[in-house]
Amino acid sequence: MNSLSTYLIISALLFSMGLMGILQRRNLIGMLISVELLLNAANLNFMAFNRFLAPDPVIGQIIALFVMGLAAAEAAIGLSIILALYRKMHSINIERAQRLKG
Amino acid sequence: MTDFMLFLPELFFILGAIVFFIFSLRKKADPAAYHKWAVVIGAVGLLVTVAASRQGGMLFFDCYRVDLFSQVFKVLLALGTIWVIFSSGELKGIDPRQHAEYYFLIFVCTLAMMMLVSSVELLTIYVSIELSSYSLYLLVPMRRKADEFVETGIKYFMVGVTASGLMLFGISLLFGMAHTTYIPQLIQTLPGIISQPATIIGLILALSGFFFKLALFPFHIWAPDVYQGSANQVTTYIATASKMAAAAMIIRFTGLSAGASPGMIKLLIVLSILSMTFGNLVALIQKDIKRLLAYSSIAHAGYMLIGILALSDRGYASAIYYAAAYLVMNYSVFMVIMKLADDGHNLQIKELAGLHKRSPLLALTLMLGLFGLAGIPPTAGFMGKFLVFAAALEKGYLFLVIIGMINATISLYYYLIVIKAAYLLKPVNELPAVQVDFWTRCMCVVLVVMTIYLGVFPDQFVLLTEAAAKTLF
Amino acid sequence: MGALFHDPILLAIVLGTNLPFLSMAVILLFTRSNPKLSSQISVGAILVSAVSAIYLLAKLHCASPLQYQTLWFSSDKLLIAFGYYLDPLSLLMLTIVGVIACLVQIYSLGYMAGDPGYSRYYAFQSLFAWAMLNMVIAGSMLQLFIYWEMVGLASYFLIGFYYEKWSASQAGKKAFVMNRVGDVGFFLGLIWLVIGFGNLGIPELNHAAATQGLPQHVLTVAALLIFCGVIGKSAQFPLLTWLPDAMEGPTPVSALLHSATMVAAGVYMFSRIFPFFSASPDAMAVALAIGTITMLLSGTMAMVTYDLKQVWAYSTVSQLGMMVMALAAGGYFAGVFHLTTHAGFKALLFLCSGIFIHEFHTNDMRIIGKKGGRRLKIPMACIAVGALALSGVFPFSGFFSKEAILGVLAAQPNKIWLAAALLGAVMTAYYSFRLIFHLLFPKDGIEEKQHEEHGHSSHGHEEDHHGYIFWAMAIPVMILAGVSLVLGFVEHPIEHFLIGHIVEAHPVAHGAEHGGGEWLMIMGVSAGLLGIAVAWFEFGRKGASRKGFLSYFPAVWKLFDRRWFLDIFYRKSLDTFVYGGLTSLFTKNDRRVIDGGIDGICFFTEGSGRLFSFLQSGMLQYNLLMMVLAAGVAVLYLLF
Amino acid sequence: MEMAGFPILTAILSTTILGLLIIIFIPPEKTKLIKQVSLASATVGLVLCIWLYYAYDHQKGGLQFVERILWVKSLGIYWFNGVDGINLPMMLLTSIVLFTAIWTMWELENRVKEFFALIFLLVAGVYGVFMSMDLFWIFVWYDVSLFPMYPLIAIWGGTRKEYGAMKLTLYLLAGSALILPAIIYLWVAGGAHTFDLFELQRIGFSAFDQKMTFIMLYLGFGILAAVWPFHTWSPVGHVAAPTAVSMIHAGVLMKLGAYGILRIGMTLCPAGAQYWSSLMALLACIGIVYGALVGLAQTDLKYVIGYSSVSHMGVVGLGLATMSVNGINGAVFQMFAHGVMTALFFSSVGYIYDRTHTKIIPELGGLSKTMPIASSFFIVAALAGIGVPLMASFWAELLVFIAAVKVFPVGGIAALVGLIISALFMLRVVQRTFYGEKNPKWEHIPDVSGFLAVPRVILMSIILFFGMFPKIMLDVIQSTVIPFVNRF
Repeated sequence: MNSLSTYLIISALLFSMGLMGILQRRNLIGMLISVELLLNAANLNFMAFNRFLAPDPVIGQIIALFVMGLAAAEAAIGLSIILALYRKMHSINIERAQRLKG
Repeated sequence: MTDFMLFLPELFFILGAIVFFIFSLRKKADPAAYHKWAVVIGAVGLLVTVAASRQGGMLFFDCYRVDLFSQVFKVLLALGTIWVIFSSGELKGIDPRQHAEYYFLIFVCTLAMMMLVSSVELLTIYVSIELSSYSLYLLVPMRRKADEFVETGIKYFMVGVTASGLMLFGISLLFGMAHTTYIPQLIQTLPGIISQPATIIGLILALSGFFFKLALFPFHIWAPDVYQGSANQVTTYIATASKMAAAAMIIRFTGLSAGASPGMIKLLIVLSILSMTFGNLVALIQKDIKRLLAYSSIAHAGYMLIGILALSDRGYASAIYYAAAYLVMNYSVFMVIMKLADDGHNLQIKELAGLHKRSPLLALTLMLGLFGLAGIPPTAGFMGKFLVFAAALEKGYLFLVIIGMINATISLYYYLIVIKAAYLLKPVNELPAVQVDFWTRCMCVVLVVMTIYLGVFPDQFVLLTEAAAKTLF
Repeated sequence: MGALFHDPILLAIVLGTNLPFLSMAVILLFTRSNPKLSSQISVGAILVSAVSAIYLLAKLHCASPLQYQTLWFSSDKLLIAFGYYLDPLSLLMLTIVGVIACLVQIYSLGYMAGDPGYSRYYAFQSLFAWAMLNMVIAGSMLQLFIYWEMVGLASYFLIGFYYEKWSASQAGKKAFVMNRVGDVGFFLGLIWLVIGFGNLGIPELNHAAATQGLPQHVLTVAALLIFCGVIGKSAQFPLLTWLPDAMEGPTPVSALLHSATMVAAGVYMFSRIFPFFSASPDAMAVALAIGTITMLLSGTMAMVTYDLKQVWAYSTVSQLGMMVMALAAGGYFAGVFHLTTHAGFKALLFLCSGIFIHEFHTNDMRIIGKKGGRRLKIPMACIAVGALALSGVFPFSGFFSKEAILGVLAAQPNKIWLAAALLGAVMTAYYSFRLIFHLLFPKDGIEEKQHEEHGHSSHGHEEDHHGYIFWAMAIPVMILAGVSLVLGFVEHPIEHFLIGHIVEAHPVAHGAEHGGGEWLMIMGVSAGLLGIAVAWFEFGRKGASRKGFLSYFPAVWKLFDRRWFLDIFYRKSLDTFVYGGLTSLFTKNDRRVIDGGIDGICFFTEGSGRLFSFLQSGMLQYNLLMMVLAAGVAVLYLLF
Repeated sequence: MEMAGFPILTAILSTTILGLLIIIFIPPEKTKLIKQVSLASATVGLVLCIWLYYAYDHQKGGLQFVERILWVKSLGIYWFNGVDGINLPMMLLTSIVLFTAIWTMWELENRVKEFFALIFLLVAGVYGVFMSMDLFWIFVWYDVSLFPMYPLIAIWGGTRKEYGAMKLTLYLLAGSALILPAIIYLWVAGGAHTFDLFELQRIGFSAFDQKMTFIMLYLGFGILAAVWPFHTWSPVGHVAAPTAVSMIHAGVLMKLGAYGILRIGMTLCPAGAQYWSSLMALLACIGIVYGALVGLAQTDLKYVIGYSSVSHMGVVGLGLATMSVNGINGAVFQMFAHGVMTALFFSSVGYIYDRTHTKIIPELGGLSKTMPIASSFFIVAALAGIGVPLMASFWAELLVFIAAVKVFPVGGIAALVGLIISALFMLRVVQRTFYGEKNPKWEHIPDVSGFLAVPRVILMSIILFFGMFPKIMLDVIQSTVIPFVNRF
């Protein structure tokens, strides 16, 4: 259970789930959370690689820290935009946002 | 101290951002004053950037490289920024109360992009991208009284974060395979691991993020909506300054990744063809000028890629040249749009009717800009295309070049439609002449002269771009 | 330049041939609005030409051929010379053209008086005179061709002189295009010669042909092609129908261009390079056949028409056919001599007819006769002289030349040509006297009242009946009649003049002249008399039916009247193949296939734009899916 | 850096650029002044070109009045101009047509400033193509000369102007989509990284390279030269264009195509030209006959002339295809002759159209009565079009056909047959437009005034002058063509 491939498989699963979520969830909040899953998958990768393959310097961990920070900012921005959208559309369903096309 | 000098342009823009951050805290908004401040800061920023353009060195544990390549792009970024700020005098598309924030975000975004063009480390790149993206995510939905475009912000955000998520995942895989995040080291290790599936997935995913920034087909989906949906000035910013950063990043990263794999080059060729063709074809049927320009930008990304995928110094140089020319021409067009739609609405093609009477100078600027985009000599756009094609043909991509030329012909059609509107169509009801102030006149003349000068006397600039390309790796 | 003034001969040539051009330019550019001055300039110029022609004839008649030459331009190995070649033949022709053109222009002073296009008329006359005179003395075939075309151009303008009349402009066009058909052959022949021989100088050609310096295949093909030019210009079968239509032009034009000189240019060209032609027996055989067919065909047409000018037009074609026959049979002198005499009497006939037409404002011989044509004594007498000459009655000029031709044909091994020529002679006499008798003895006598009516209907002209206008017309006619009377008696001097030089080149031509005997003369004369007798029986004698024997065969009549359906054939084939076929096909192809294809490409491009725009659907997640899929495909592509 | 004396070619080019700049700074209301400035600058160009023609030493031959400066070092682009026997007649033609076209447009009232400015831009491109000996500049000028066509037709045009303008512009620029790759390909294949035509000429390109680039150049330039089946833009464009633009377009611009084939294609890829010569000849012959036949069915005067241009440009193509001295001499001469002739055509049609506001043949008719002078201009042009001797085009056709019958007997003969048809259709037009009963509708129309007759008389005189003294032109052409052909 301590091998690299385990982590990689988990991160791949997280990544796929995130991707599926982004593509399938019609709820904007849901999509946002799915994006976080993507980031977490990447984070897990960084950590795992750092642990097993490139322990010195601990760049993987640093990246993971950065990503967590950025993900928080991202969520904040996302939520604020969703909020603004909700005020105008009274819905956070992505299917409602289909005006611009072609 | 020298480090400080190397970082001077960025520092200056940080300063600008701080100034406007302070302004944004004030209760009473004073848009006119903000604009003056912004122009001054932006202009000084440009001067500083130009002054720093011959600097060279490494910073921040070698994550940050200042060389001719990065400095050229920083100058372009500063130029694009000051131009956008210059045109923000009548910023009707955004609530006056938010003007300070607008300038703040512009400065932050420019800063982020300046960092981006200098970064040679994956984490730095990622952080810079995110910083610039977040600014844009906020700038795009700032538009007021635009209920029909309300979905723009969320779409841009969603696509953006997805792309960056993919990119990050890709970077993580690359890190895992190459055990490093430094690009110079990556270049050395990559050829050995290029055939590994994980490397491939990593590369593709990372590239997706960059292609997203450049709006290359099929990562372009945000472009038309964002161009159409954001305030004119913001669109201009995205179309000019932000494109420069994306171009720089693509040049750096694509050159790195494709050099190792012939398959990758084929992929890039396909992408470039698809991008050109898709962009031009869909642009044919657009009515809204900004949306049309969005599709045209997709096509131009394809042209730029032609130069890059030649993977030669000449190719990178041509892409830099192309980017610079694109900045000038695109801004020419957008400036006219902003001037005409000074109440901040979205300009339709048919609204241009009678422009040649209302303001011959603007009409001329628009025409030259569009001809430049279409790649008609003796404009800068032609020279850019010429260099790009020359670089590609040097590598034997005759077929690609012919497709590129055919696309240029197709693109001419919709540019001509816009020109036709400006020069031929009779307006339905007579509109008054456009008031063009002195500075705008000067700007028009500068743009016209630049467009032609870059096209007719390209010698110095070609040498400069070639020198810049040489410092790339 | 200096040579021009030190050499009176060259001066005469240059002045004589180019003054008319100057006069044309002056008229068109400056004196358009002053008809009187224009006509004076033109007549003055042509007088100088005529005088210089006579001067040249007198001066050079016993000298050896004279050649002036200068390089016009060169391209690669091709050297195009500009020059003059004066041999007896060209001197003779120069004189004929100069004199007749001069007479016709004088005649036109009367005939065209009062016409709104008076100045224009003289300008074109001058153009014609310039081109024709230059053509005659041209030193090379290319130069000849150039002026040949210019002559055709003048003919086009003069036929279409009354351009308000649709039929006139139509006739002009027809003449030009039909000539063009022949000329393209001619042109091709010249090109063929340039390629095969490299030199187009007339003496050089003749010399090379006579000394077998030309390969036989080049020669025959070139000769046949060049003969196409003769067919076009001299209205030989199958391009003969333009000439009758050309009678739409003013009558003096018909006299000058379309009988005496221009149409004879074909025959002239034939004789000009006679040695060249005669070096190719095949070409000569074809020419002989074509001449014969032309002569017979047009003879039949002349027998049924009532139009005065048409009769002479068909007759011209027929006589031209005869000349071609003579030349093709090797009768150099006979052909040229007939050309000379024909020029005289045919001009005479046309000019006389012109007086009638001018007087009675109709071309129909029956009406003219009825209205009292015979009262105009001078023209009536002159036209009779002309008709007698045409029919080959002794002692008129036609007799001598026709005898010469018969003599040549009789020397041919195959006697069918002689028979054909005799048949032609019968027809000639028949149709000319059919006309004469129509004028002299109209069916129901002369209408008495016509004079008064006439006086009302056309004012102005009658007062001048015996004034300036009438005499301007009558004097040239009388001169020509005189010429027709005496020309025959100078046969031998002319023969000596012409043959004296040609003998060296081609001895056979001379021998043929003397093949005839007494019986031939009898046959020739009796053929003419037979024709006249038939005409007398049918139209002249009291109580004659005045219908002509052909009216008993309506089908034949119709065939002759419709010109053997040649015109209809051309019209139909032009309509079917060119207008209806190729043109409309190509036009449709242009609009539908080529243009349609291009528009289709544009349409397709725009359509695919629309199609692709569906990729940019409003639904965010589809777009994201596309993005992810693209990345996936890329990965798959690189993996495998 | 070679600069032999005064840079007269650059001076000629700058007459147009200066004219353009001056016009830009004249207020649009001063139309008279604009016209005067235009005419003055065109006159200077004309005088310089005539002087150039006079000063060219055809005994010596070769490239003269050379100007050569390195322009873009890293790409090997030179500002390299010079004249030889091929482009000298073209320069002369351009100056003549520009001069007469500007004079012809003297009565223009609508957006005068822009019109003349664009005309000068267009002609600057044309001069540039003709004088430049650097592939890059040839292409640049080529495109510069094309795109002003769009506004010129779309603003001041007539029938279906927007369609015609768009079609023409896109079509021609699609042609340049093939030219640019070919030029760059040669640059790459040469290996020397130079666009200097003469340096490239010294490099022997491989047979494959020659074949491929030649066909690209041929198709690309062929579109502008109205090679069948890429000719349809030409009639449509002519019909839509205003008079002066038609004159310049048919008179000069179409020559750019043939010139490009000759100057770039045949100079750099002789083996390629040899390889494709039968195709060239075939298309040219089809063009000659086809153009004439389609011209027969047209009812619009300008369409007729447009198709006659297709036919005449076929003669040029045929001449080039023969790759012989006579053929190329004839082709270059024909370019000149056709340029002048067609300018005369369009200027006389332009007059008729300005006055009657129609160019539909059945609506006209009998014009000879009301405007004899205007009609005679057209008739002279028609005669030149038919190839009547003593008009310049006769000699050109003679030379081309001599060469063509030798090299391509069947094609040459077929093309000769086209001459019959062209006679038929020219005369048909003349008859229907100018002859026949006079039309009361046009009775009030004045004939060409003396002032407006001047440009037409100039054109007419040039046709006749070179028809009578072809040596003056052929000596010049030949001085270059003979060494040119010897390289094949």
